Amino acid sequence: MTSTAAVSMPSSEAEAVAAVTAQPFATVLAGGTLLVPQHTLGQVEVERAVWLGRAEMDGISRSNGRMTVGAAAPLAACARLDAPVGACAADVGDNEVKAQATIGGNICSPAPYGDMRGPLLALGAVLRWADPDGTHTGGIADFAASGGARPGVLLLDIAFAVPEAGSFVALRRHHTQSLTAMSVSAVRGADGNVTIAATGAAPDACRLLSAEAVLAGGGSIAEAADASVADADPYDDVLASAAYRRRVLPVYVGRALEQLGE
Amino acid sequence: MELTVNSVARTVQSPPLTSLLTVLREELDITSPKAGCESGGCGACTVLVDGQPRRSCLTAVCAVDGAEVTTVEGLGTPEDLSRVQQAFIHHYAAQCGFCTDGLIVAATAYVGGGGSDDTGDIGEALAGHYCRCTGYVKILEAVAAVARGDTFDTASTASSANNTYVTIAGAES
Amino acid sequence: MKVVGARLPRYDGVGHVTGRTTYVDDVRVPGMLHAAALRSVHHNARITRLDTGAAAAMAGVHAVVTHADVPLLVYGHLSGAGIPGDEPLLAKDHVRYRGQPIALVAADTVDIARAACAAIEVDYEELPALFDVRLGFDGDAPVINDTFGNWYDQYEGNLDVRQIRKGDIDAAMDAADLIVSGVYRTQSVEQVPLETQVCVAIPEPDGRLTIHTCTQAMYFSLGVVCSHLQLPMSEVKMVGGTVGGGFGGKVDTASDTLTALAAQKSGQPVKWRWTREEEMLASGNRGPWHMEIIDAVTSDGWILGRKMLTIHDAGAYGRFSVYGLTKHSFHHTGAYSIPNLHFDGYVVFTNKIPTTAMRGYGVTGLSTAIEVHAERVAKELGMDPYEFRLKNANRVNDTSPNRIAYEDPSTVEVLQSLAAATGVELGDGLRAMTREQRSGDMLPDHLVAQIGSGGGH
Amino acid sequence: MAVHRGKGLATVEYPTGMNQNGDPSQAWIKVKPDGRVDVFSGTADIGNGSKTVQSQIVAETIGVPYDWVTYDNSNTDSSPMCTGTFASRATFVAGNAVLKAARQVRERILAVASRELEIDPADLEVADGAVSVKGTPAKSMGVDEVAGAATFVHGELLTGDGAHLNPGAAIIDPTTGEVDKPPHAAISYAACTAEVEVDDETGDVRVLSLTQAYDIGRAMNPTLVEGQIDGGAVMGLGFGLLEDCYPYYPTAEHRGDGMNTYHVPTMAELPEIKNVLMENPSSGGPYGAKGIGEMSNNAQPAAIANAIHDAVGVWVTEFPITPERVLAALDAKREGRSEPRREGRVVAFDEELSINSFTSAKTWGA
Repeated sequence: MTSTAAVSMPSSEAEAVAAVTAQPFATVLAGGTLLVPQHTLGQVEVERAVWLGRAEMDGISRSNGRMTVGAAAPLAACARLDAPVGACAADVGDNEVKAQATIGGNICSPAPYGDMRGPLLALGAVLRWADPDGTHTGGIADFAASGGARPGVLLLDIAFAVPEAGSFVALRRHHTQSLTAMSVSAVRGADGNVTIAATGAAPDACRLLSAEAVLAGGGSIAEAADASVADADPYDDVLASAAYRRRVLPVYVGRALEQLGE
Repeated sequence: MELTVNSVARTVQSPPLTSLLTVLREELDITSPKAGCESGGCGACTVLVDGQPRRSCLTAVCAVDGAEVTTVEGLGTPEDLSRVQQAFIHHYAAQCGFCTDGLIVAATAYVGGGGSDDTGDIGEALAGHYCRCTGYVKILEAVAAVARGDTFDTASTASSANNTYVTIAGAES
Repeated sequence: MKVVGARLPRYDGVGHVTGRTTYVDDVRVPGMLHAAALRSVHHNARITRLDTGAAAAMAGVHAVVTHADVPLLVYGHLSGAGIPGDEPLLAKDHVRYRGQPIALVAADTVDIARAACAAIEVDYEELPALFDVRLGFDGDAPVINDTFGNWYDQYEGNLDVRQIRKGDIDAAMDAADLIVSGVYRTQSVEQVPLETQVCVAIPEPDGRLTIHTCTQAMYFSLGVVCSHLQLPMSEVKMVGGTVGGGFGGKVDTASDTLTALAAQKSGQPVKWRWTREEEMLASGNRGPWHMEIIDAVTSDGWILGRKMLTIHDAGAYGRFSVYGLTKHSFHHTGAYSIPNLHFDGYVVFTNKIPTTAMRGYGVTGLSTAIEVHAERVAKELGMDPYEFRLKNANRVNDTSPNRIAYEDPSTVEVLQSLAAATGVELGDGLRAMTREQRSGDMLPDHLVAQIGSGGGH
Repeated sequence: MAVHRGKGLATVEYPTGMNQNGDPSQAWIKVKPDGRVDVFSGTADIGNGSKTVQSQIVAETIGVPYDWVTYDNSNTDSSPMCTGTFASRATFVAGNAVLKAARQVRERILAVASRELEIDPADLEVADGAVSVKGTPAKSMGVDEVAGAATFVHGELLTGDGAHLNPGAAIIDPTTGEVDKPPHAAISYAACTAEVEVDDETGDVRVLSLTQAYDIGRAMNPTLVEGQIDGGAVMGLGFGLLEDCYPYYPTAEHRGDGMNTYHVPTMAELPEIKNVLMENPSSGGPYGAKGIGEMSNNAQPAAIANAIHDAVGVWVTEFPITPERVLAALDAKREGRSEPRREGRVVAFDEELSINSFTSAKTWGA
């Protein structure tokens, strides 16, 4: 597609917010790994775009036990973080794609993309985003409830408490480009509580609260794994059937918890 | 926008969201990056952007304004092949040739970055590049040979270590 | 011999590694238009209205090609072999698979061509679709193919089945110690060449057409194009020979013919390059095979006879499927000598993409079925898998299902080589076996009658 | 979790050339005044190396260096008819056409050289671009000189044409399938062992190695043969485990439309591949060649299926062997539902998949 959409190139977060939220609302171009091909193939219309590559929004910093990741941080950089975020980022695409795709772009991409929503949900990550009404903070679900990614909205950064331990396992073909059919992220916080989230077990990333409750009540990994099915709403897609997802979710929950050292 | 493509300064007129692949192929007539999938899935369009391998189909040209872009045409000529190009000939790493340009670009970055001759390392670096012809065996051998520092005779090809030959009884000539 | 047998580099190797090899998408022609296709969104539907007026009137659109523009709409890939054609080049009043082309638009840019496709007005009356070949024979199944019905019915002798009959299958079943049956179902596979289907067609000043093609078979494609366009072969020049991967998927030539029509109609050069999505979802692929095998075996490991039912899922149209099934029937004993045979094979139509050639056409799924079945039989007999295979392996002058004597079979030798390469210890008797004509213990009574006179291949 | 290892075997055979034959290839050759050889053939190179192999056949047959040969398959105006590159026919059938054309060229070179050297052509030979007297190698003239003499002294064109057609086999008897002549140009044979690892909790299968033995006829270029066989092995792995246009076959829902949803093998699942290449020259192929391009993806799927059975004791007979199918089979085994029906002499597997379970319109059985 050779649309003549103008692209502005802000050189700071503030400029980026101003550019995205100005009328007409702009589409955010970060790594471009989804937007550019869609644009080439005429699957998306872009009136105006804002490229984040020079907005200095790709920092990753840690302070007071909290990690803050700029929305434009490439997955290759995120892959160097501890599990579950690092392991999940490492699982997306090949090295060339990882070098280009950003964590913010991933979060904003619809299923079956958007793997990073799983670990971030388990971590209880706080997203910070801007829209014409100002700057907002909230969890993954809050961001989605606000309408999620769309022209005029700019995800700024993602922050989470560095967990005591984290783990990530994925159901995917051992295949470089295969999309992940299902993944389980588990986190043990400083308080010792374990939180678990999955992608691919339901139409969008979800917490596995029943499994968490079993663990909190002193149950075993196996009991927690079995309980996880109650939180699933599996579906058929090109990657796996609903029946298979339901069947192996406990296996992957079990493996994530084993890895966590529960 | 301004690009340096294979050491030549080029001015680009395409709109800013145009993919680098489209700019290279359709505006600048540099046809070695291939439109294998145009979605980042196959690696046939990989080029070097400031020395790093990038999928040109995923890259908006505005994001590389001012950058130095190298395609396989810029790595060597028929008269002066690069070592990776020589290795691909000598180790028979190209069959139909359609994935070859992207692979050579990515392999050049791998070796140039000090990559080892370990097959696992090479596989991890290049695994996003599809080849439907070769089964990858000879591609991995070619890249490992460059990493090892081999020199290459491009007038002949090498057998892989994985092959042995026998002649059926009674058919010796 | 010095050149033959030498490890010479590829003839085109330098071009391949320097980006100089010219594939069809690399051909540059001044004034070239770009094409896009309108394809069916339904698996099975009547087209009740097709209006291209708005699309044709769009700025930048130079030609909209529909069925009405094709001089000979239906031409079969195997028409030269006497098999009737059944597939329209562009759908006329019925679409029989999702992705079936209905129109091709040539425009200044591919974006305009795509927009024009979206502006073509099509009304459908959707019909029930059939996907499972096992249901195709049912009386109440939707009728898939106008020419043949639900399965191909024009084999020699007006049979609706490809048959092999050899020896006496009933006697073999009677004599068997064990009768082992199994069902094997292999899938549809896309060839996935890295180069998608692509064509550049150029109307020349002298009235000829030059067609830059990615076909695996220039002369076959020339014949197909000239038939649809009703032109003598002298009026079309196919330019090609350099293909970015084919694996069987570039023997179909619909892209050449349609691009040529668009070039003729617009009077300008036209390029049509399929997107990866089109290649995956609408190009002909390897067809699924449903195979049921019943082997009659003795407790000491001889295969006395085989009954086999094969149903090939052709998709919506025949293309090469009858050829594929016949080849399949000729090889349905695999690497073994089986003297008593009863084979029935059907080409059944479904509302899926018409299937076409792919590497190992007609045999890949068959080999898969035969060899899993062989392993099962050996296990049921408690017999070593090498011993079972070597014993039944075809040998010089054993005969194939169609009575051709094997000239230089090497099943015995490749198995022995493989055993050696994998550290499998074969017993003395198995190590000493050769492919030579059967005699002694290797020529039991049931195999005597099937020995041929030799001289075949 | 337990990961189980297993090994499986498969043996295959495959014909060279089009089924039922009747697929012609033609070629012609001309020699330039400096002895360089131009070959015109309509055989597409789809990566298989037909340009290379046919050029080798021509160089060998005429007796000139490989780099004297140009090969033009670029268009149908200059090249004669070739049925195409499929059916493993490019080396055997089209190779025979260039072989015959090259033989003619060689005869004409000898005829002109005979006049130049005043020696009977039967006493001459051509090798390495020179015509020499048998037994007296010192007495010779270059093929370039012969070509120059043909052009400028004798007023002749050194040329050759060749065609190859295995006569088409009709199916003589529609009832029995008996044919009147061989329906193939040659047959080749191969065997393969797969070694796999199966995860019994998820059904995930990984192929660790493929070891293969191939009857290759005669290798025109061994490196190219290896390339075909390696590539076929990986394609066979894809067929066995990964690839499916209709993941919910027979329904047509949820199709993979790109590289991340349709699973062509990548380097990530490349097993160790080892090949034994056996020369077993065919009687009709150029220099004993057979076609092995296609058959090279036929043995792996069954070898993998058999290896899975060896590892975990289940048969999966619907392909590809996805983790879902393996796990379903393992569940059936755990629940005692995996045994075939055994009645007397009869052992019936997979009855739930049989057409008998779907319709009474087509009856089928022993």
